Amino acid sequence: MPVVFIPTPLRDITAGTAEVAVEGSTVRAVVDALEQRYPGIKTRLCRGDSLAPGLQVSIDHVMTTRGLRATVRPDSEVHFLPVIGGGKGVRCSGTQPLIE
Amino acid sequence: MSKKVHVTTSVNHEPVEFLCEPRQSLLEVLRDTLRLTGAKEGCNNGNCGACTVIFSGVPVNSCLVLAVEAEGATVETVEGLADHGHLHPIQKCFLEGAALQCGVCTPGFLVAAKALLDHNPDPTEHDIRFGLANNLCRCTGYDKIVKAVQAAARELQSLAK
Amino acid sequence: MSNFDYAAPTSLAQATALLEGAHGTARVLAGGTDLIVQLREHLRDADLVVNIKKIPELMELSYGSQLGLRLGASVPCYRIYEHAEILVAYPALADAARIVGGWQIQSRASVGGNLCNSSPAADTIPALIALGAQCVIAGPQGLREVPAESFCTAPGRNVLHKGEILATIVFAPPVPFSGSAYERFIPRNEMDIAVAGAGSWVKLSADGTTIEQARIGLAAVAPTPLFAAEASQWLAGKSATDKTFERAGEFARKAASPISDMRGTAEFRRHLAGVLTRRTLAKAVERARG
Amino acid sequence: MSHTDELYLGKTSYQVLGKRPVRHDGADKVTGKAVYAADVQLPNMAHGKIVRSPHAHARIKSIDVSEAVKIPGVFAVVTAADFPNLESRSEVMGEGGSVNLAHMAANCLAMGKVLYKGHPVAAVAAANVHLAEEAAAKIKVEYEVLPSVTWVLDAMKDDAPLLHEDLRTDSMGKKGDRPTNVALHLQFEKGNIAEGFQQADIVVEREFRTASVHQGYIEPHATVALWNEDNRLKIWASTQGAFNCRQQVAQLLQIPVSQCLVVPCEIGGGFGGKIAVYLEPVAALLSRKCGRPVKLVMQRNEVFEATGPTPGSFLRVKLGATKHGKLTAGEAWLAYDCGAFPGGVIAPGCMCVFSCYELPNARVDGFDVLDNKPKTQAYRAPGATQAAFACEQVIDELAEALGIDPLEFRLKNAASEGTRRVDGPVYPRVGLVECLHAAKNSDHWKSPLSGANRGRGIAAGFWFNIGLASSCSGSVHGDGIVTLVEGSTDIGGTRTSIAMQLAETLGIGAADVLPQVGDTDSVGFTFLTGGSRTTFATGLAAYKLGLDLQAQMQERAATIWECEPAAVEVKNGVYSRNGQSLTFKELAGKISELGLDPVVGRASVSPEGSTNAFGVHIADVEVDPETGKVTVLRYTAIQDAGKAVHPSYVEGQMQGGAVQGIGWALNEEYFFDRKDQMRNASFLDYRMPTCLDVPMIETIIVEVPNPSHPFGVRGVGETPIVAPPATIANAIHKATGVRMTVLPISPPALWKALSEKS
Repeated sequence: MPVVFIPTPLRDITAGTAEVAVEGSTVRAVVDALEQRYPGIKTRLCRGDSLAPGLQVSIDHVMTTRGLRATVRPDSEVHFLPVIGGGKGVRCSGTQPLIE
Repeated sequence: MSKKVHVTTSVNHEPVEFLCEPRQSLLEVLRDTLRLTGAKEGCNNGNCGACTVIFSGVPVNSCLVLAVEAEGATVETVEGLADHGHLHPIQKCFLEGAALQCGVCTPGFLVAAKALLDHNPDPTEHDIRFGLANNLCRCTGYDKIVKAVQAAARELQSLAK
Repeated sequence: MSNFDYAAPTSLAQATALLEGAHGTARVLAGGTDLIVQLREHLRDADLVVNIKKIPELMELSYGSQLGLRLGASVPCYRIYEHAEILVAYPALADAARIVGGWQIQSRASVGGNLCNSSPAADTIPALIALGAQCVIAGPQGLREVPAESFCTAPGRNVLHKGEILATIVFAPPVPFSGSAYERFIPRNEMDIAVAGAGSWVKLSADGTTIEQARIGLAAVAPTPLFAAEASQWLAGKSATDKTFERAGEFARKAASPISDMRGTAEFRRHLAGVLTRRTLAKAVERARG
Repeated sequence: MSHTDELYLGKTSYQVLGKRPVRHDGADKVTGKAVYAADVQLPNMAHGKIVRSPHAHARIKSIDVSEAVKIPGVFAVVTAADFPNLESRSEVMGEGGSVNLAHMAANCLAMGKVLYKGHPVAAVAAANVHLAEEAAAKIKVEYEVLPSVTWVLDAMKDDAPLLHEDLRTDSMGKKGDRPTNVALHLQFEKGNIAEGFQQADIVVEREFRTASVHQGYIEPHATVALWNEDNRLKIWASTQGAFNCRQQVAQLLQIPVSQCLVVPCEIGGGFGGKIAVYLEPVAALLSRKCGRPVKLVMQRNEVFEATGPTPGSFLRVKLGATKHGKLTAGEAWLAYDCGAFPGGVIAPGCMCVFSCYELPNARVDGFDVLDNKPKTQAYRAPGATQAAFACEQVIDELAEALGIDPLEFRLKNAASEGTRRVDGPVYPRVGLVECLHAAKNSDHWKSPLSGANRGRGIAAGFWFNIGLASSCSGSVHGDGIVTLVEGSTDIGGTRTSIAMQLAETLGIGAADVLPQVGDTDSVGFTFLTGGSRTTFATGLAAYKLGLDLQAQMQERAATIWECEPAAVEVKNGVYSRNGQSLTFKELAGKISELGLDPVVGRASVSPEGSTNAFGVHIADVEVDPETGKVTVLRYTAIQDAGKAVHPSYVEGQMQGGAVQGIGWALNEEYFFDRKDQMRNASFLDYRMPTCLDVPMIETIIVEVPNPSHPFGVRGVGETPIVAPPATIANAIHKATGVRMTVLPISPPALWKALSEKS
């Protein structure tokens, strides 16, 4: 099972547990599985159907741009991290429609 | 708007006339009126040297010269450095020595370096650093600029022989 | 920048007439390295700007071992330190002229302009004070002379009245066994305004052991460039030793009444006044000994 | 990576990479022809001026523009009221981030309150810049002045003046319950620090403070906007990212992105400070109002007072080690200010503070704090330099206390492949150990330093490289020259480093590629030039473009030789099939001669995996004990570049970053008076290093290939600024015995410390 590293500020929900193994082949599935075990954790990680603003996900130590859609292997390690980079300040994907 | 003054001068060895307000700087007229935008405005108060031109034989910050003062003077800008399609040795050495990154301070450095080498053909590293201290560069750390001026000095001296 | 009228007279008489007859504020443009910035940043205003670089005597630089130095008020700094005889006769003046801004500034800025801008931190004024320079002022009523240390009256203010122009700065011929030096402290090695500055002039006994006369000028430690009278007088008759220079530094420290600002604290400036006085005295003595 | 990538990975000999060709844009830049934003001149162009707040914090009671608009030659005046209402969509979601639109707009033109001196309040467009300035002076703004704060710890106090009454501290989705200036509380924990510190034989804890500093690019912000009659908005900008600029402008003005075209001009330096828009939306509003192109150019004091400084910061760092010199635990508490609006660089600060070391137990707390300064922006490895200033001095102190050579101590604890960072992820192959060995073997480190008041310091630095999207396209001309259009704005010669990667892939010369930076209409989306990503990510796109062009050339060759493309062999730019062969140029000639389909290729990438770049710096300094003035006698920068595409420009990045860092260490700072007004908003008093203030900067490039790039390229732009302040501080300690924990280490500060010591 993929192992999720619980961000320190969320360990109030997991009663201090730092690493949790849950089923799931995508980040979305993993988050839903987490929510099953620790109700309330999803609203801390997500905004609607995507990652919360300012968060990015790292799978097996590689930062992915695919957010909740990223795939996870059974032996994967999943980290939720703040965005970084010299480009910090305004980060946006050009592929997204701006005006709904 | 107040009355303009007629100025007759020489820019890059060609006679030039223009009208300007007394408050306009030489830099402003070079860039906006004569469309010679090689000289850059980095600070507009004489501290960065990006607007350096040679004014009647000496290097000046063109932001600290009133355009009206150009009456009867001679002005040399970066646009006048290359000779009929041939780069000046200082320009060549800056290119080959990667002595520029963003390039915005480069015109000022090139003009100041020309003034320096015209004045002192065989400068020490300290002479170069002292002579170029009125020109700020934020990209290169100056290392490659100083080396390019040293290389240009060598090249100019061998050409002189 | 607000707009203004511009004139470039070719004689002192025309210039003083223009200044006296001006409606509103008339400003004199020498090198312009201070004035143009001040007009642009609305620190000063002008209805008329008078360029005095077309007036021959104001661009005059003449030196004779018997006559001394006559320095026109508009002579740019680079002409001073490129003058071989001045380097020998008035080294403190050359020291200062060489560090007013960078080369591009020195191509335009003049010692006269530095005086008339009357900044407490002006680099050339302590050198003028140390060298006992006289300021020749031309006005509607003719010429008058003012010693350099009396020229500035407050930050940015001086003794010039409406219609008056600083014409020439006069230096007495160098006396034997004399030497001078100017040093300032700045955080960088160029381009900064002095945090503090000191200019020293000494005349030694023929054997070079005793200071017969001395004059010390200080910058950026008072509302105006300062003549350190007490220190200067105390030095007369003292032996030219490090101990003496150190003691003179203490007098200079006492004479200082600096302020704290972004360029340095009052405490630091007072300390520097002592250090720089000591250092420039040592250098002046060394030069006096040749 | 596709299977073809492995062809190149780990390859040690290249035809083009590692050579030093003259940059393609060089001639324009040494002759004054290169066009920067302020050089753009359009017919009928109006010139603008911004009206700015004279107060650090005040409520705007009224704005009266009536006098200004009366002046003949004044065309338009705008205020915040001219922005569309953005309250409804304050949050823009985007991969890996978000930005509060209302805040972004309020930073361009203040809404209700001004939050720092220089905060824009209104803007005017007129016939010339002098007239615009006169009109701006006629705009009357009535203020109710409020108490202000500019030091991060003061801003955190319960009774501090509040910038945004509605702000609550966010701790990963959990909101605080009271109004505050603390926008964000981050936390990272690894292992068990209590146990870790118990295992330690020695523990050192110190506090550090750093002043705000500015990126200091020589070109002030400038733009020209033309809102055309066809409703198309065209913007000439000085920006690190044409697409990011377009996106911000479109969002602020609530127009579709495609309605806006951004032309990236040559850019006179950015260092992270030319990402957020300041002038562009305002120029656009003015242009729409007056129906003319409008140019806005900042004066230098506006650049200092109203654009991105890097955070002022307070840091507490505690490290423990065994007597054998092994680190056992680390704890850090970081507070960085973010200026007038939330969203500073505290996160990378926290992630970098211990990133150079194998630390079994660690905890980091970080706070993003508002105060009355301009909104902070990225500055070259944002947040990392302050963190290294603190951590690398504590490391030095530990080494000294243990009697271990500071370089050896770092080697004993250096992060390497497999090291788990405090924020969780594990390093792939990284080059810190190799950099430390290079330092150890350097002529600088081996040469003895003698003389009074002299000392040698060393420090390590770390920064990430981000990935994200890059695009490029190319076409092969009849003479075999390849045009490359790429989307990364070129601040320091990246056109060439990207073109060289295309040339290497195609087996042609660097001069056979003509690179150009496309505008937002002519090239695919490319994320901004920042995060040390351009040579890495856009270079990867150029490599993929090369594979695409090569496959098409292969196919055309097959048509010529009447065989299957697979039967055509390609090696180092030569296409051959049993005996007959054509060089790239010959084949290109044949293709146009025979009128075959032109060869036009494209590539877009969004490389996953931000890689990591480490550096080690060595400095020799001499201190004048009477004045506290520090002279840098000798300086060496060592860095892992993965593969140095154009070594001259890699060295240039290392040298430039080192000198910026030296300025940060010794003199640069925002100097505020009691009214929180910046008193040194000029190059004269801000005091960036001149060439007379620094020695030659020696460089040693280490090459540990990046496993996530076909040529092993790592970004090099940002790491060089991380180590210098710590390196200088460590050298000063060696020279004087004094530990300087506050930046800048200015002469009065060091003189005071020295006099207190004696």
